[in-house]
This record gives sequence, structure tokens and C-alpha cells, in this order.
Amino acid sequence: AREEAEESRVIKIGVAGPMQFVHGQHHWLGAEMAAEEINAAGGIKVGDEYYLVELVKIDTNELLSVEDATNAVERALAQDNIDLLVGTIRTEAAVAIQELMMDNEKIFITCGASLKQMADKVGQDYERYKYWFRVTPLNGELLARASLILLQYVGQVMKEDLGLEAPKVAVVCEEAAAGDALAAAAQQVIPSFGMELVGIWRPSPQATDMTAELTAIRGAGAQIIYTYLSSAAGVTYAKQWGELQIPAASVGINVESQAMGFMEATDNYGDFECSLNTYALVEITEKTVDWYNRFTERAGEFPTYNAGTYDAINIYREAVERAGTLETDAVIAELEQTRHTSAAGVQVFDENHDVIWGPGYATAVGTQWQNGELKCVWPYNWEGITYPGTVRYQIPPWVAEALQ
Amino acid sequence: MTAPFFQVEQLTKKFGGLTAVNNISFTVQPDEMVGLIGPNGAGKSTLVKLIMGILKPDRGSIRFKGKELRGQNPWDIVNRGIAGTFQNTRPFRRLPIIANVMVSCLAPRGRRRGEWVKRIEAKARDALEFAGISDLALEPAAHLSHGDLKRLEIARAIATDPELLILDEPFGGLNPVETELLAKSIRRLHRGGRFGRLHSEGMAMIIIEHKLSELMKIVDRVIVLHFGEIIAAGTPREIVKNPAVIEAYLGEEGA
Amino acid sequence: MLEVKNLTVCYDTAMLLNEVSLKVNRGELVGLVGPNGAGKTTLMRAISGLVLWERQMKRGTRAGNITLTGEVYFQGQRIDGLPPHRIARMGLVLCPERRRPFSELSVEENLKAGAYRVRGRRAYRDTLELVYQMFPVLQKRARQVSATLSGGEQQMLALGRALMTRPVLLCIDEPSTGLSPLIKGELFAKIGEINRSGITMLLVEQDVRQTLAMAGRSYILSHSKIVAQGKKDELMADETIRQSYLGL
Amino acid sequence: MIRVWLLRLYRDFKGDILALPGRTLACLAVLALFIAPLFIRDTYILRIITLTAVYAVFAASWDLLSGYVGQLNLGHALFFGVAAYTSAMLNLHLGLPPVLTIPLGALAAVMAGLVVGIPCLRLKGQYLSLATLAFPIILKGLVYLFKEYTGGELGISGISRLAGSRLVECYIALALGAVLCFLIWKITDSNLGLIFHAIREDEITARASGINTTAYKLLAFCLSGLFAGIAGGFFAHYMRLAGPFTLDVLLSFQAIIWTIFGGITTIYGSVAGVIILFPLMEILRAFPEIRMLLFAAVIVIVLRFMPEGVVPWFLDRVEKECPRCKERNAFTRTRCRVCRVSLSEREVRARTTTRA
Amino acid sequence: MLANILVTTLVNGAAYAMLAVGFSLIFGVGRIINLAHTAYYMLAGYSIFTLVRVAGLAYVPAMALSILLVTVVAVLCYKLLIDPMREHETTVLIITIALALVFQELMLKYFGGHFRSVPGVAEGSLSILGVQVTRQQAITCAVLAVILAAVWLLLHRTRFGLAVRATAQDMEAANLMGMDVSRIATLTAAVSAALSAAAGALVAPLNILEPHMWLNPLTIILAIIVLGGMGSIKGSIYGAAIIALSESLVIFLIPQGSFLKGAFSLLIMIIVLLIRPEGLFGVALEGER
Ligand SMILES: Nc1ncnc2c1ncn2[C@@H]1O[C@H](COP(=O)(O)OP(=O)(O)OP(=O)(O)O)[C@@H](O)[C@H]1O
Ligand SMILES: Nc1ncnc2c1ncn2[C@@H]1O[C@H](COP(=O)(O)OP(=O)(O)OP(=O)(O)O)[C@@H](O)[C@H]1O
Ligand SMILES: [Mg+2]
Ligand SMILES: [Mg+2]
Repeated sequence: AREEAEESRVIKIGVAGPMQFVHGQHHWLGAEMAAEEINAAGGIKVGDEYYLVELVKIDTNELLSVEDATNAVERALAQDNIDLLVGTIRTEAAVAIQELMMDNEKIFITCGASLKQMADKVGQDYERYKYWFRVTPLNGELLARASLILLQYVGQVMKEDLGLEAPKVAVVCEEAAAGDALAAAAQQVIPSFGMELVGIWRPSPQATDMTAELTAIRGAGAQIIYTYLSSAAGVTYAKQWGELQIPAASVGINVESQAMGFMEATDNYGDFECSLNTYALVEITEKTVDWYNRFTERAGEFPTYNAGTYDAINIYREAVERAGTLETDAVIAELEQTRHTSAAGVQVFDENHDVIWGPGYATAVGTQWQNGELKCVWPYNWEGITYPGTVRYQIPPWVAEALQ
Repeated sequence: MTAPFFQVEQLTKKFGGLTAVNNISFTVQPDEMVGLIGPNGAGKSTLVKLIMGILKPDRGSIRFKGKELRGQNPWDIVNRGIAGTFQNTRPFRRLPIIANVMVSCLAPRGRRRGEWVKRIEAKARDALEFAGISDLALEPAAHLSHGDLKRLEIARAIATDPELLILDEPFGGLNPVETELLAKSIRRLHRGGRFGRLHSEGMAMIIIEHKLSELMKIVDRVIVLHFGEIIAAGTPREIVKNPAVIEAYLGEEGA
Repeated sequence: MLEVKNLTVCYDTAMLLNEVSLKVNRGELVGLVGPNGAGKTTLMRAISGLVLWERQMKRGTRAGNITLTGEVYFQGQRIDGLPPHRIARMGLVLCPERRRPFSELSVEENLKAGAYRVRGRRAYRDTLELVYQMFPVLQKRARQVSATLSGGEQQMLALGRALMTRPVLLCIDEPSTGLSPLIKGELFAKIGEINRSGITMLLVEQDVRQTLAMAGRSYILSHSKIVAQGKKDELMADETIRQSYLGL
Repeated sequence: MIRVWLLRLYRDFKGDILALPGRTLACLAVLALFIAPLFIRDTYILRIITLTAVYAVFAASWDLLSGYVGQLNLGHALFFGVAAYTSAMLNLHLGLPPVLTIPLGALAAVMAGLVVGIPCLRLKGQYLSLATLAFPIILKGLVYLFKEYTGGELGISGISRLAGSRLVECYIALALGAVLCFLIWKITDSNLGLIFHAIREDEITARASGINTTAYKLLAFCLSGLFAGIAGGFFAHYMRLAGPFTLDVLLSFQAIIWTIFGGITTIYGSVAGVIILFPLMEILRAFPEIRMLLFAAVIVIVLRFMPEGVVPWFLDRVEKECPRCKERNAFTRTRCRVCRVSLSEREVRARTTTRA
Repeated sequence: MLANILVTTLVNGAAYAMLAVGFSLIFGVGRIINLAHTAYYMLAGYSIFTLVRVAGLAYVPAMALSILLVTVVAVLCYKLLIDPMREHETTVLIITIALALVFQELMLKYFGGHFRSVPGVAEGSLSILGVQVTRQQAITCAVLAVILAAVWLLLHRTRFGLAVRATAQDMEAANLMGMDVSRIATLTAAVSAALSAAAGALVAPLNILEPHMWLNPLTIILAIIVLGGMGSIKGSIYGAAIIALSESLVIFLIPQGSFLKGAFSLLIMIIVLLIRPEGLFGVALEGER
């Protein structure tokens, strides 16, 4: 009987991701760090009982098969009886898993997929979709806004340093759901930034070669390339961009450039690539530097937005502790009240259960590879924010040379 | 004057620089059995393929019972009532022999007389019996010997219930005993002797063959092709004496 | 030169050859006749190693359930069990039934393929000349894709190709099918000539009269068995054989 | 009357099914599949059973087109995807219930069959296979292009469920799967099936036999599309999502893998392939790191020793073919159950001259 | 613009042709659809990566060693797995898919799902007709020309080539001519794999290394082969050029639709096939009986 009691005092958290890949590994490492910390502190306090956290690793294989991903999650639901699911990355799979979790009325905190429509559903059909939350990254629309501000900043630097009147911008935006928002926003906003749009390229996320696009961009006379690349194409792009010495600064979102192995993957040609990021080794909050270092040490990798599982689990812990019960509705009510300071900023959910962006909340950061080191370059005097440790954006030397 | 039963007019087929069939015209009557001979490469098989719609002629026309066949699909031609066997046998290798023949019976023409699906197998068996390979009915065609394949080809053709049957070297690969027997059956088929339940009327035939001794016994008329052109036509007796034919085709001893 | 002892070949449940024994001496021209489906082709394939090769290709399936027992000797060496290309290299060459040209290759390439084993350009040229002389049509069609040849032309090609290998013992399976009487007559004359030039031959033919006349000795195969053998006169002497197998 | 009928049924059952181990086993397996869900409350296992049934139809429809008609289709997911999208759109935008959307989706797949079939009529062999590979990829391009309608990368989600509970859905799938697979098998067993065989074996000969190969090939594309389409529509409603992944190259390859693993040109082989391989993939979740590796290795090794597929290999062990009448017999018999000929003796094949 | 399109077509076409020619060899001549072909390409990439980055070898010996290694692996696979199945065309298809998956998973297991880059022969870029291309691309073009010439000579000017083509037509007859068909087939498989590995050495440095990198080029080379006509080396070149051109056109003329380049080039393939069902340089034996 004692044993049973022991056993019942466990909260099972499913961590879903493509575990063979960096994404899934970050999901898992983030969750593992959180679980270890929580368990070391005695567990999650529900009422006056302590519950230990037990993680269930769900290898969704989602990059290859969506159906396989849903099977894996269903298995975790039915056979491992998970109470909470965190993770997922590929949009298609995330949507399918969202439906599945809602069918099962279990809480699902997304860390990885940025699709805005997932949150919109909460607004449209609260009763069905209320179990869903997102911690990282920002949703597509916010990412677009943030990255455009990053672009504006880089444009500013180019104008100042090189004396350009109206920098010409080419947009390279992956053909993916999140990319649509960016492409649309870029088209509207870029002229208002005092820049000139010279063309939009929408390569497939599966593209294995970008020389044609890059040659076309060079032909269009671009001086800045604004990117949204979330897949392997980002590596190809950056490598060929450097190797072909395209005379245009590259800025935007290039998810792969957030990884530590980016320099190696691009044969160092990816140097000076600049991308929006979730974490950086600057003091976003007082937790950031410490956590960033611990994660890096443990993973041998910089944390990416997928490591948000760490925050997700902690947010959940806080909500459960505040609620004093594991009863789902109560936990959701508390989750909605979340105000959690994490390594990425202050996490607050909006009415659609999506993470809020802005000064004082999670801001996202801009990072740039500068001579082989990943530096934080933004926010740089944005809305009065400059996180301690931030450096100025550097124009790639060959670009500066070509444009002078 | 009514249109001839089967008529080929000025048919020409070129392969690159080579004219395989050159301006050929002839007719066949419904009760006729015509032999088509000529040296190797004379264009006989090409002519058959043209008639059967497998190759498209460059020029000329083929008329069957007053209807133009040129440009028709092979299966339309078969369903009009012309069936042919080919020099190179190509059976449905993995299907049993009986199934090979049943396919012909399943063609719209094979079913013409309102026969039911159930009788198809019986019909196919009749055709096999005619060709003399009914004891192998259940063997896959891949197992057949060369001679038996030729027989299968004949069974396949007659199972479509044709009015004009074109046989391309039906005796190839048969020994003299078998040749004689098959020749007799073909003759019977032509005369309208009932074979099984399939036929009450005889059919017109065009036979291509190099085994002259047998051919000459059964045909009414012989057409001789050389370099794609008709060099002689007439009764078997006339033909074997024709010096042009002897020179091009028969050789001294063949005559 | 060639000796087949008690050769039995079974394909799954069917027995295609039943204890067949046969002998071909150096320089001989031996005929092999029999009704359709008797097993002549199978015998040729077994001698040239194709039956075992087929077994190897189809292993793991029911069609690959082939058994071959008995012994085959060629020039004193046991060859059953050897792969076909080794047998061919020893000089035992089969000119297969149904001609089997390399269909997408040109006539000339086909002949060149026949000379695969022949070393030296001279030897190749000479044999090619010989073949072209024998079948002038082939020279005319040298560049044509062999699948588009007429039936008779293909038959000539197959023979020519077999000759290109410079065989010691040439097995020919039904060479006269599809040939016009003129060419056929010439062909038999040539076969005799080739034989006299020192190439031993095993000839499977449907034209029984011709075969028996040409061959020194002949075998009659029926029902998977050798039912009779001997010189023309000996065979003709037996009334039952003459009527039921030879039809003469 | 009823008794006679029942007696007849029993006799047929005994003669045609119990006499052959393969058929007995198949019946048992189907029976087990139908009974099992009653005792299983685990939604995960129900899900696996459901998807197995759906994929069985999908694989069988591939076999119909590729195994029987020989039109080796490397892009079979096209039919699946077209039907999934159509069903999803009809359901979401017009609010039609699944009973209507699935047939309509299948109809769309039939149209897709025509669209693919017509250009493919002229192509042969490997050219055809590789051309068919292109179609789903092209369609995927269109899906991204018209994302207002197709939802682009996300697909169409939020469509209605098939039935209230997983168990009911499972039974619908099982019933549908059993009926459709049986139907496909019946088609291949009919005269139509014979014509399909003929077209595969030799198209030119089939034409010379008076078969309108064009029409029949198109028919095959449509039929195959129909069945794959039903599977696709069902799948969409079950997953409640139709996305570009329903057009994946790997999904097409799956159908091929299943079928060939089970035994091509048999229908029951493809069904067995799914029943073995799909759950196997789930069982292998126990080894997440090397799951795909094991899966691929199993296929390679099994096919290495059973090149014609698992089912034919198995049947060859437990059943013997009568050398004379070609009927199949249980391996235990010594005499053929139909013609009584001894099963162990070798038949001398050749015949005497006097025939015709 | 025109120069851009042409040069891009040229360099990308060369990379594609490089991948396609080996495939074409075993496909057209051995009648095997070897879907693991690009997996060999991947293996070569990883092998070079390991030898250079981990073992510290220089590029050229690493490349040679890798080609050798991959060829050995491929020949083993051929001998053990594909050769015994040759009678069963569809089974070969599946075995090759499964093989590709095995390689993919092995790479995934040992190298993880990280993206890496293969070092190339030469770094940096140069300008052709005012268009910047990487040195590696230029070298690929040059080597491709040499390889194509070599393969063509091998097939059409040597006894071995004749034997290879004859074997493709009729194995049984080839046997009777004294050709060792199984050795010839093995050698064909080896040459094909070596070409694929050579592509790994030349083309992989242009792209990046990851365990799924075999799938995408696969569809492209299939399209190229079909376009060009089975087994025709000349066809592979033209096919590659057409595919590369159609891709470049999409990217330069409708940049917004860059993602359609794959679909568009496949559409082109289908259109060409409708006009010439046997591909541009395939042999059509119409009405062969
Ligand atoms: N597709 C083709 N391309 C080029 N030449 C061809 C083609 N088809 C046939 N030929 C040539 O046309 C000529 C006529 O061939 P055909 O098959 O009609 O001859 P045939 O009279 O049937 O001869 P045989 O009695 O030897 O069978 C031959 O010389 C052949 O080589
Ligand atoms: N793979 C096989 N399985 C079973 N039976 C076969 C197989 N191959 C051939 N047979 C049978 O074996 C017998 C011998 O065939 P074979 O080809 O040797 O005859 P043949 O004497 O050459 O006849 P033909 O004169 O017609 O060429 C035939 O009856 C044939 O049906
Ligand atoms: Mg002819
Ligand atoms: Mg024979």
C-alpha cells in the first residue's frame, strides 16, 4: 500500500519531439533540467503533498511522419498516462497533436511550433482548446514583427556606417506557414523603414541548394537579405551566402544559426549571419546567464527555443502549486494567471494562451555570429532596452567593402 | 458492285531509308485462303502488323467489309473480325494457358454471340483443343516449349472468333507430322467445319509460311512478296513454276 | 567429345528429362529430333549450363525448385555444375531457340558480342568476314537495331553470333525456323561445311528428313527419354519409329 | 430451405476454407481482429488497429494497380491525399458529414486517377513509375500555392470526427477494411482481374487479343484511386486533419513496402504486409533510437530470404500445388483433394506426337 | 539576367548530372532502380567528413579513400542483397529503399541529426561571365565532363561496355556468349556506386550533410533519367540541363514561387514524356513482336 501511495504521487510529463534531432534533444534536455531541479527540491507541492516529476520521452519522428507523431503521443496518453505534454516542433505535427490532446482533455504546452492559428483556436473555441498553451517561440506574427525591427536596426547600422540612402532589401522566406506572415509583413513594412524591397524569394524548406536564389538576389542588387529560414535550408543558405560573397548583409530569422555547430556546419562561411533568437548570453533576466551556461555545459549546445520545455515545466509547476490541486480546470485557471520570470524574459499568456511579446515581457533577442562567436546584438536601444552584454551589429566585411 | 471482303490498297511503310512494304494492293474473298510468301525480310510480317494496327502505315488503305481500318486501334481491328498470330510469340507468361486464351474470349468480339461469362472457359478450352494443347491448359505459358507456344498463339487468335484469320508462320517449330496435322485442322477451320462450339462458318485466311509443301496443299491462291512488292500472284501451281519466284525465293531444289 | 550420362532434370513437380544419355564424338554431326515438348531444348539448356543458372536466378521461389542429376562431360572434363559462361569459354556454344538477339544492340554489336571471348582483331575480322559471307543480309543490316530485323534475319543473326564465338562444339536449336526455302537450303549446306571444317555439332531440328540425311547419327527424344538412336537407315528401318516419330 | 442453405455454407466452408491452412489462418486473423477491440480499452491500441485497417485498403489498392495491371505507381499517395483534402474541405467548408465526404473524396481520387492515367497511357514500365512519382510532388506544390484553400503547410484541421468513440471508429474501419479488401480481391479474381493480369504480362498481346487496353488501364487507375481514396478520406476524418503529409513520397513508398513485403499480386499479401509491418513499427517504439533501423533491417533480411514476400513463402511451406490440376492442398495431404493424384510423384510432362 | 540563368543552369546541371550518370548506368544497363543510389552519395559525404574533420586527412586522399570505401560497401550490398533478387524487380525496389533507410538511420545514429558541411577541393568563389560561382562548382563541371567522356568510352568503346549492354538485353544469351553476367553486373554496380561516391565528393561540399539528404536529389535524378531516356549517357546530360534550366527559370522569373521549382521541373518532365514516351534519347521499339 505504501508503494502504491508513493507511485501515485508522481506527475508524468510527456516530452514530445524528434529525439534524433537537435530540436528533440533540446526539448528533452530542457525538460530534464527542470525535472531534476524540481525533484531535487522535493517535487511539486500540490496542496500539502509532494509530487515527483517523471518525464516520458516521446520520440515523435515528426520531421518524417506526422501520423507517426500522433501515434506516439496517443501511446503516451493511453499507456503512460501522461498528465501534461510539452514540446513538438513541426507545425503540421503540432496541429495534429493539438487536436489529439484536446480530444483527451490534457494540457499541452507547445515549445517549438510558432503557428499563430494554434492560439487563434483557443479564442474561437475556448471550451475545446483551453488546454493548449505556448511558451516558446513567439507566434509567427510576433516573430515577424520582432525580426522586422531587427531588420530596421540593421538597416540603420548600414545607413550610418556605409552612408546608404535607402538600403535595398531582398526577402528570402521559406515556404512555410510562419513564413507567410513574414513575407506579407515585410512587403508592407520595409518601405516604411526607408528601405527598398527588390524581391521576395520563397524557397522550399527542403531546398538543398540556394545558389540560384542567391545569384538572383545578387542580380537584383540587394544590400540586405531579410531571411526566414527555419529548416536545414538555413545552413545551405548561409554557407553559400558566405562562399559566394553575396554583397548583402543577412538578417532575419535563421533558426539553424542559433545552434553552436553552425560555424562548423557552414564551414565558417556562415559568419556574420544574424538571426532573431530566444535566448542569448546576456542578462535578459537575472536567470538568463546562469541558465544559459548550465544548459550549454550540459548539452554542449546553445539553448534554442526548443529548450523552452524547461520554462514550460516550471510554469506548470507554479500553476499547480498555486492551484493546490491537479484538477485540470483549476490548473488552467492558474496557468492563465502566469507571470513567470524565465531565461527568455517575463512569460505572460494572452487571452489565447499565447506568450506575450514586448518590452517587459519576452522580447526575443537578435544574435549574430561575429568572428565565430555568437553575440547578442539586439535589443540595442530598442524601447529603451539594451540587455547588459549586448554588442553592436557588425556589417560583414565583404559587404562593407563591396558597398563602400 | 459490292466492296470486296478485305482489301489492301497501295499500302506503304517505310523504316528510315528502307521501304518494307511498297505500294501493295490485293484483296481477299470471304471464302478464300491466301498464302503469302517471300524471302526473308520481304515485308510479310510488317504487312501483318500494318493490318493488325500495330504499325501505322505511311500511305494506303486497308478495308474490311467496306470499312476503313487504317488508324484504328489494334483492339478495334480485332473486334471487327480480324485476328492474327505473330511470328514472335509473346504469351502472358505467368498466366495459365487457358487464361491466355480466355483473355481473347473476354474481348467484346469473343463475347459477341451473347455467351455468358461462365462459358468463356469452355470456349477457351475448345480453342486449345483445336490447337492441340488442351492437356497443358493449366500450365503457365512460361513453361511451354517453342512449338506449343506457336499453337497457343493460334488458339489465342481463333478464340476471338474472327472472320479473317492471319497466321504468320504457324508451322514454324513443328515437325512434319505435327505440321501435317495442324494443316489439316486449319483447312477444316477454313471450310467451316465446326470446331467445338465456336464456329459454324468458315473464315477467310491469310497464311504466311516458309514450309511450302504444306502451304501449297491448303491454300487457294499465293501472293509472293519481294522487297516489299508483289512480284507474283496466282494459284500454287502457277507460282511454283514462276521463274521470278524461283529465283528470289524457292531456289533450285525448292521448286 | 560430349558425353551425357543419365541426365535427369526436374522443374518443381515436372520431369523434363528422364535419364537421358547421349554421346557426340569429335567431328561428328549428331541430330536430335522429337515431337514438341519432348525436352530437346531442355537438354540443350542443361548441357550448356543454363538450367542450373536458372535455378540460381530463381532461388528462393518455387520456380527455382529445379533438380539436375546425372553427369555431363565435355572433352573429358565434367561440366555439369559449371556456370554457363565457363562452359561457353571451353568452346561448347549453344545457339539458342527463339534466336534471342540482344534486342537494342545493332547487328554489328550483336556479332561483336558473340566474339566476346575471341582474342585479337585479326581473328575477329576473319570470323566476321566468314559470317557476312554466309549471310550477306547481315552486312546490309549491320547498323539496324536487331529487334527490328525480320524473323529470318534474326535467325541468321543468331547463327552468325554463335559462329563468332569460334566454338569447338556447336549446339544449334532449330536453326531453320523462319528461313525461306532458298536460305534454308543454303543453311544446311553451310552447316555441313562448318562441320566438315572441324566444328563438332549437335543439331536439333524439326526438318527430320534433312537432319537425318545430314547427321551421322541421330537421337530421337520423346516423352523426356531417348527412345531410339542410330544412323538414318537404322532408324528408318524401324516401322514404328518411322511412323510415330519421324512421319516419313 | 434455410437448413439446406446453411448446410451448403458449412460444406463450402469446410471444403474451401478449412481445407487450406492459409485460408484458415486468414479467417482466424480476421476474426481475432474483429473480436479484439471488444476487450481492449486502450485507445492507443484501438488507434493502431484502425490505422492498420485503413492502410490495408490503401496497400491493397496499390497492389490492384501495380501488382495486377503492372502500372507500377510510385506516387500512390496522390490518391490518398486528394481524397483526404477533398473530404476535409467538403466537411469544413460545406459542413457535409463523413458519410458524404468520404465517398465524394473517393470520387475526387477517381478523377485524380483519370488525370494521372491519361498521360500515363503512353508510358511504359519504369518510365511510367517515375512519372507517377512526380504527381504527388506536383500536387504538393499546388497545395502550397493555393494555401487559402488548402491551408498550405498546416493542412486542413478541425474537421469532424467519424463517430463518438474510438471503439466505434475502430469497428467502422475494420468493417470497411474487410469489405473493401474482399471487394478488391474479388475484382482481381474476376474476369476483369484476368484482363488486368493480361495487360501486365504483355500489353501488345492483350491488344492483339481484342482488349481495349487503354480503357482497362484507365479503369484500373480509377478503381485503384477509388479504394485508395476511401482510405484517404477515412484517414482524414480519423486524424481530423488533411495535410501535405498525406502526399509524402514516403507514404507512397510505405504502400509499396507493405505490399511487396506481404507478397505482390495477391491482395491478401498486401493486407498481411500491413497487418505485420504497421504494428511492428509500433512495437519497435520500445527501441526508439534504432526503430527505423530495425524496421528497415527486418525488411531487408526478410525479403532476402523470401523474395516473393512473406505470404507466398509461407503458403509454399504449408500448401502444395497439385501437379495436375493445380489446386492447392494442405501440406499434410499425400493425394490431391480434387483430382486424387499423388502429390509427391513427379509428373512426366512431355507428350507423344499424335495430337491436333 | 540571361547570363545568370545560363551559368546557374550550367553549374547546377553539372551537379545533377554528376549524380544522375551513375544512376543511369545501373538503371539503364542493369535494369535496377537503385533507390539507394543517393544513399551512397550521402555515405561518401559522411565518409569524407569523418576522414577530413575527425581523422585529419587531406582532402584528396580522403576523397579517394571514401570512393573506395563506398564502392566496397555498395558491392557488398549488391552481392548480398540485390543480386539474389534480380528476378524480382519490385523486391529490388523495396530492398534498395530499405537499404537507403538503413544507411540514413546509421548516419543518424552515429552523426546525429546535425547539419554538417563537407570540405571541398577548393574554397571560395570565382566569376564566370560576371556571375559568381564557387570554385567547387567550377571543378564539378570540369570533372563531370571528364567522367561523362570516360563512361561513354567505357560503354561504347570497350569489350566490357559491350558486355554490359548485352547483359542488360538478355542475360541468358549473354551467358552463352561466355560473358560472366554476374561479374559484369557486379562491376556495373561498382562503377555506378563509385560514380555516386564521386558525386558525394564533388557535390556534397556544395550542399550540407544530413541523414535525409538522399531523398531530395533522388526525385530529381529520377526525373533526369526519365527525361533523358533510360541508359543513355547523353540523355542524362540533357535531362540534367533541362531540369536545372527549368529550376533556374522559376527562381529568376517568379521568385515568389521558388518553392515550386521541384514541382515545375517535374511538370516539364511529364510534358516531355507525353511527347516522347521513351525519353529524349531512349530507344523505342514500337510494334516489336
Ligand atoms: N522497325 C524497323 N526499323 C527498320 N527496319 C525494319 C523495322 N522493322 C522491320 N524492318 C525491316 O523490314 C524488312 C521486312 O521485315 P519483315 O519482318 O516484314 O520481313 P518478313 O517478310 O516477315 O521476313 P521473314 O520471313 O524473315 O520473317 C526487314 O528487312 C527488316 O529488317
Ligand atoms: N519451367 C518449366 N516447368 C515445367 N515444365 C516445363 C518448364 N519448361 C518446360 N516445361 C515443359 O517441358 C517440356 C519440354 O520442353 P522443351 O522446351 O524442352 O521441348 P522441346 O523438345 O524443345 O519442344 P519444341 O520442339 O516445341 O521446341 C514441355 O512439355 C514443357 O511444357
Ligand atoms: Mg516475318
Ligand atoms: Mg525446343
